Amino acid sequence: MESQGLLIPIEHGLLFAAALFCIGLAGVLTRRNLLFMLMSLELMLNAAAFVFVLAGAVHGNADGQVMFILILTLAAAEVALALALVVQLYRRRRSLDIDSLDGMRG
Amino acid sequence: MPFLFYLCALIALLAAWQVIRGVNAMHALLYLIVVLLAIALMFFMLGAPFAAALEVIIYAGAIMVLMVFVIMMLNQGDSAVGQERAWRAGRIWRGPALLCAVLLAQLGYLLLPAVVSADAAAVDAVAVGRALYGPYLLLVELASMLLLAALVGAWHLTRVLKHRPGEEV
Amino acid sequence: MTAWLGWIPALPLFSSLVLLLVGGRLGQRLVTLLGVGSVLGSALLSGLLIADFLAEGAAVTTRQLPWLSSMGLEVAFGLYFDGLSAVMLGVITGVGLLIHLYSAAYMAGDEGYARFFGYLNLFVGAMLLLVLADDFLLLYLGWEGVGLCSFLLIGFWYREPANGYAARKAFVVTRVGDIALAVALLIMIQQFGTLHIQTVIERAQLQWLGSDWSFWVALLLLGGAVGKSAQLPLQTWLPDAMAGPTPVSALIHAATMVTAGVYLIARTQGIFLLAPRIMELVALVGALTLFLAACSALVQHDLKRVLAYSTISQIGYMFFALGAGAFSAAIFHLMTHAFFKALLFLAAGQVILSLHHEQDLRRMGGLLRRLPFSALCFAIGCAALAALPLTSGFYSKDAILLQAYGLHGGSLAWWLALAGAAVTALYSLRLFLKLFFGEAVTEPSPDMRPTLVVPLALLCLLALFGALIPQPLGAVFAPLAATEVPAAVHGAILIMPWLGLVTGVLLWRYGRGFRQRWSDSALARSWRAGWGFDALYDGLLVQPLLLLARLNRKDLADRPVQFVAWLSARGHAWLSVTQNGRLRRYAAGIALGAVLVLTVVTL
Amino acid sequence: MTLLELRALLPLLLVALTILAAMLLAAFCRHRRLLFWVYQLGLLAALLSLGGNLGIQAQGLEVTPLLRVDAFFGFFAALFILVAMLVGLMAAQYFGRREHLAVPLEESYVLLALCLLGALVLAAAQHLAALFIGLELMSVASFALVAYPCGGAPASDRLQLPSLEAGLKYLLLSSVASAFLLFGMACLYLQTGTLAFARLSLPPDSTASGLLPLAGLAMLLIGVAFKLALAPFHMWSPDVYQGAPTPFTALIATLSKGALVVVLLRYLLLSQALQIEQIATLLMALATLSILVGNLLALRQDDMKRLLAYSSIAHLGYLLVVVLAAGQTVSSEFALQAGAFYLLAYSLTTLAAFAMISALSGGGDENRDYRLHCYRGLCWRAPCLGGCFMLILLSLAGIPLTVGFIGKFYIFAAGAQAGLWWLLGVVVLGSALGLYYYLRIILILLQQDDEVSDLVFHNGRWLVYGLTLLLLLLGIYPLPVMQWLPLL
Repeated sequence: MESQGLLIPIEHGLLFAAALFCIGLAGVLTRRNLLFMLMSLELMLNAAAFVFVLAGAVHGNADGQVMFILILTLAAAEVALALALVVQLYRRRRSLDIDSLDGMRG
Repeated sequence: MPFLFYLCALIALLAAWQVIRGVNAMHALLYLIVVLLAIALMFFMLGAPFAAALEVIIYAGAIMVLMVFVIMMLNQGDSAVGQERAWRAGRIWRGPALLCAVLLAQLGYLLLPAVVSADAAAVDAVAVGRALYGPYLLLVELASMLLLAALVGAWHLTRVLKHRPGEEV
Repeated sequence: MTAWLGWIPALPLFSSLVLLLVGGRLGQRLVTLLGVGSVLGSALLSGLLIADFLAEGAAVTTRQLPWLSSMGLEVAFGLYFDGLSAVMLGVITGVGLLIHLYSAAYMAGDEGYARFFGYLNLFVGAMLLLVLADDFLLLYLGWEGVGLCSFLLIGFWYREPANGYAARKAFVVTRVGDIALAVALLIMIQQFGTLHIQTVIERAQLQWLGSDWSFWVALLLLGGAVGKSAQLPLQTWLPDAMAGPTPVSALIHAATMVTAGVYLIARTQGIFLLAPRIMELVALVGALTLFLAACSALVQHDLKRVLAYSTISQIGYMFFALGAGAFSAAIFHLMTHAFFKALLFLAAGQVILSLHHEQDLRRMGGLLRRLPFSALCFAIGCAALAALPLTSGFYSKDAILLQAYGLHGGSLAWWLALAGAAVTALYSLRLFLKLFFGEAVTEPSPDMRPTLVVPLALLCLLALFGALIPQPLGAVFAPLAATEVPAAVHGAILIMPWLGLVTGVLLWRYGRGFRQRWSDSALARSWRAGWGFDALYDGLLVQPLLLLARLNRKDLADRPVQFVAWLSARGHAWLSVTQNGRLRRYAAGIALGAVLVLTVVTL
Repeated sequence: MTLLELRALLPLLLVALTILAAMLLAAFCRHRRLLFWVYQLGLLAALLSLGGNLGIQAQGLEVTPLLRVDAFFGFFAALFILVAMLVGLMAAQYFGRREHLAVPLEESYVLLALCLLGALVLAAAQHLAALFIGLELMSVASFALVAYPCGGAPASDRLQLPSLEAGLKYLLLSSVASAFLLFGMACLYLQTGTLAFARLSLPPDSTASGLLPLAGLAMLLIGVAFKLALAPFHMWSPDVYQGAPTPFTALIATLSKGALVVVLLRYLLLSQALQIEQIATLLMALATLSILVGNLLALRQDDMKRLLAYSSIAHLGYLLVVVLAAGQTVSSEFALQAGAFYLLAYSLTTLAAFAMISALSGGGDENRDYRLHCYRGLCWRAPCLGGCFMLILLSLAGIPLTVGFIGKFYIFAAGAQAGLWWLLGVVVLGSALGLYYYLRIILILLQQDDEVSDLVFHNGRWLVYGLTLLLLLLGIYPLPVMQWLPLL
């Protein structure tokens, strides 16, 4: 691997990741539909993954991509479990409204 | 090349915006896939072809298909779209948006003057493979355990037993 | 043999655990077997150990069990067995066994039978722990343990409010002394970083020579001893403690627990000897107590209160001896007193039982023919109490007065002690005459179960010949230098009890009118009320406190506290609103938290 | 990987083997009791192998860049395995008397073992990747456990909805926190180019390298604080505690929090992050908030499980005192020992508390079983259980003669040594507030009650007795454990 300059300034990559992260967070905060929440979560995870890959490229080592693969694994695991719960919820409530789940409070 | 990178970033952000503002779950999911593809392209341009491939194959390919499958299965229909529109509107939106904007501003302030000694280099699939099956061997094993946990959990949670109380399971 | 040392306190403690946990489900027979059997086991073991000790004669320490080791303080628990422990062990297990036997009959049929034996065994275990401990912390554990048992047993018949009050009084008053003791222990920790008794005393003798520490520590230890042993000025609880069952009075409030203070001072004599002024104070406290309490005993109407005051007075003798430096005489008297006072109490229990729980001396009399065995017991007990020749009490009191004279000459304390001997004989005689002579008022029901008779008979023998039991104290206390005591002094000591007796007989025969007038006089009334100490404390401490409490019912000091309570309640209400069960609200909480965290970091 | 390294990893391997064995058994031969014994024996074997590895642990061995097997790992691994065994026992008893839910219990053993594996990885982690994978392994397994009653036969909505709600809330919020954690890790990695704890150390004067590492650390701590339920990231915990099946609530309260504290200690010490003033300030603020918020929220709580959730928020706040003290060289050693003992005391007491309320529940409606008024007069109806309950509460409150007191004493000593007077003041205030609500429960236990509530006493009581005895024993004679406390 010959050393080469990074394509763009690191700051720009970071800024993109931060924006993606915040958009994802905004989605989690505002959407009542569970599926949309899950998608927003994927956005947040992707933002983190992007920083890892970016950093890996900056330092030229493989750790960043290894972490990316781990994030991929996590995303798969979480989505699988979350969808299982979504199906269960829908089976009982015929709705995906997360705000209807406030049986416990105080 | 830098121009392509910025274009991808712009597409990703816009598509992400559509994901969180959309009303139809299926459309939103397609936008999410656009985000993932754009990010994959950016990975490629950052010199991480392996990550780019995985992003397309596994993320956009496998995980998203799972979501498509569930959305289709639940089949919420047009009434759901109307409901989404109603939920999306109004005051609900402002507070969280403000919060996220503040967070973004803070992150921008914190991250922007990044002082990093960069010796950028492309990291290809061989290097990643070496790392994975060299020092991080245990990590691969543990990742399999993580998937196993999700598998067992999801299997258990979606299993429907027809037994009624009193019968031996 | 030392391997068995640990079992001596463990047996009664274990049995008390069983009795208190599941005693209610066991039958009375099984409870008796456990309760008395465990003490019998301890007594047999103690007997073997003491025999062994008399043959070998060396103090032994068991293996130390480390308990705590933190920041310069090392605490390890072990047991220590020397001559002093041996005497105490013999008294506790021996007298304790007899009283347990007696209780089995005395308490038979009481609904709290198992509870009673549970407490009693717990007491014996704690007392044994107290005298065997080689560490002040373990000693303190036993010290508080016996205090707790005393509280529980005074209030044993808790349905009677007066009993509960007496129990509380005993607990609170002795607590004053306990705090002094605790402070003494804290000073030792601060000074030496250990609480091992032998080590502390050794180091004290090296480090505290000529410093003020020994004065303060000895004073605080004396405070603890005074509380537990009901000496001036903390003596007021003991007469009220007679509310408990009579065997309890015999065991705890006469023979063993109240002598724990004497034991404590004897055990820590090394520290007291460093503070001669405190030694004088001990002697003075003892002498004053013995005289005042003897005067009070002279005028009581309640049978058990006479005995209670007499106990205070006799322990006063022991303190006097300790203060004078006659340690072995004090321990000697401790032992003989345990014998004859236990005898008196048990015999009194006998009388009370056969008179259908009548305790007032004015409604007794003429029992000589109807309760001959009790009369015999009382005769022996009173003779020993009055220190008539050929009884055990004679030898021990003689030893105290003689040795004290040799050490201290004719100080005020000594003269008080001498005069006290006459008063003692006088009230002993009064008690005996009131009970068994005069005209009969109440008809007794003779009740002579063998379980009641056997312990009494054995105690009679001990009260008569107990002075012959050898006391292996030579290694514990430095031997006294032999001093010449003038024959006149010797004579005075011998004459004193007789003086009291003769006075008593004369008053009984010829002074009926005088007795009547005397009994109603102001002085007698004040003596009867324990020299007015109760009234004094009531006026000095209790009433002002109540007054303050009344004045302070809506005070200012409460306001900040109420404000804190109000603030907490508001905080709770306010925070509870945030837990509204909505997931998105929680996510917003995380986002808000993130903003705050980043702000903190940026600042 | 050498033989020695494999031997050092034997406890983890045995747990993994248990997972596989349990899974295969669950697939082919569903037999409740058999799986229970496979689980318990597998964990016992892991515990024993831990004992056999004492020599390796004493020396400390680096197994790949990810894990480090040392005495610190040994102590906590033993604790975690023990906790997992007890939770397995509790689960068997809990579901054994809830036949009406018709939940198959077999998979729970697989998930419990997976959770334990994650905790063991965390206890040994010396690398951010290991931290991440251990944390997620534990989380993903516990999501499924929290929602566990939803699998199997569809019982009535009323019975299963709480756990479904709890599971969803836990999963979604935890994923948000994971995203924060990952973003933070990525920032740190970007700064230093490595993921190993020891080489992540940042210069105390952070201005030289910009604010990036600080932001990374802060976001990492956000993720960790969420999992530890520290205020203001605590809001999920009461709902999840309440909705999850009681044994699995115990698991979340003890195992996952404990493992996180362990890895946090190792990370902060190895990377010397505590030397950075802002991070210390941040932790202090989190501790203060947690102690106050946790105790205030518990003040008038009516549901026992929620109350325990709030009180555990406060307890984790107390633990942060130790973490802060560990950052200072004067008190580092002692603080580590204090933290280890407190974690032990906290785990034992919390387990005992959950075992207690689990043993008392199951009479009727699942959600009403944990209302405080159900316990009214317990001391008179079942004196032994009532006495145990009181002891457990006293231990939670840190009253002498219980293990909780010694733990709190350690906290004070460590804090005093480090000179954290202000924080100790908060701890005192929090303890006073805590005393109020623990005593309130004791009063409820002692109230005379004419109407008989439908509380029934179940077969879990021996577990309660055993744990209570342990609390008392360690409270009176803690020396044996004190000698085992590890240093990093």
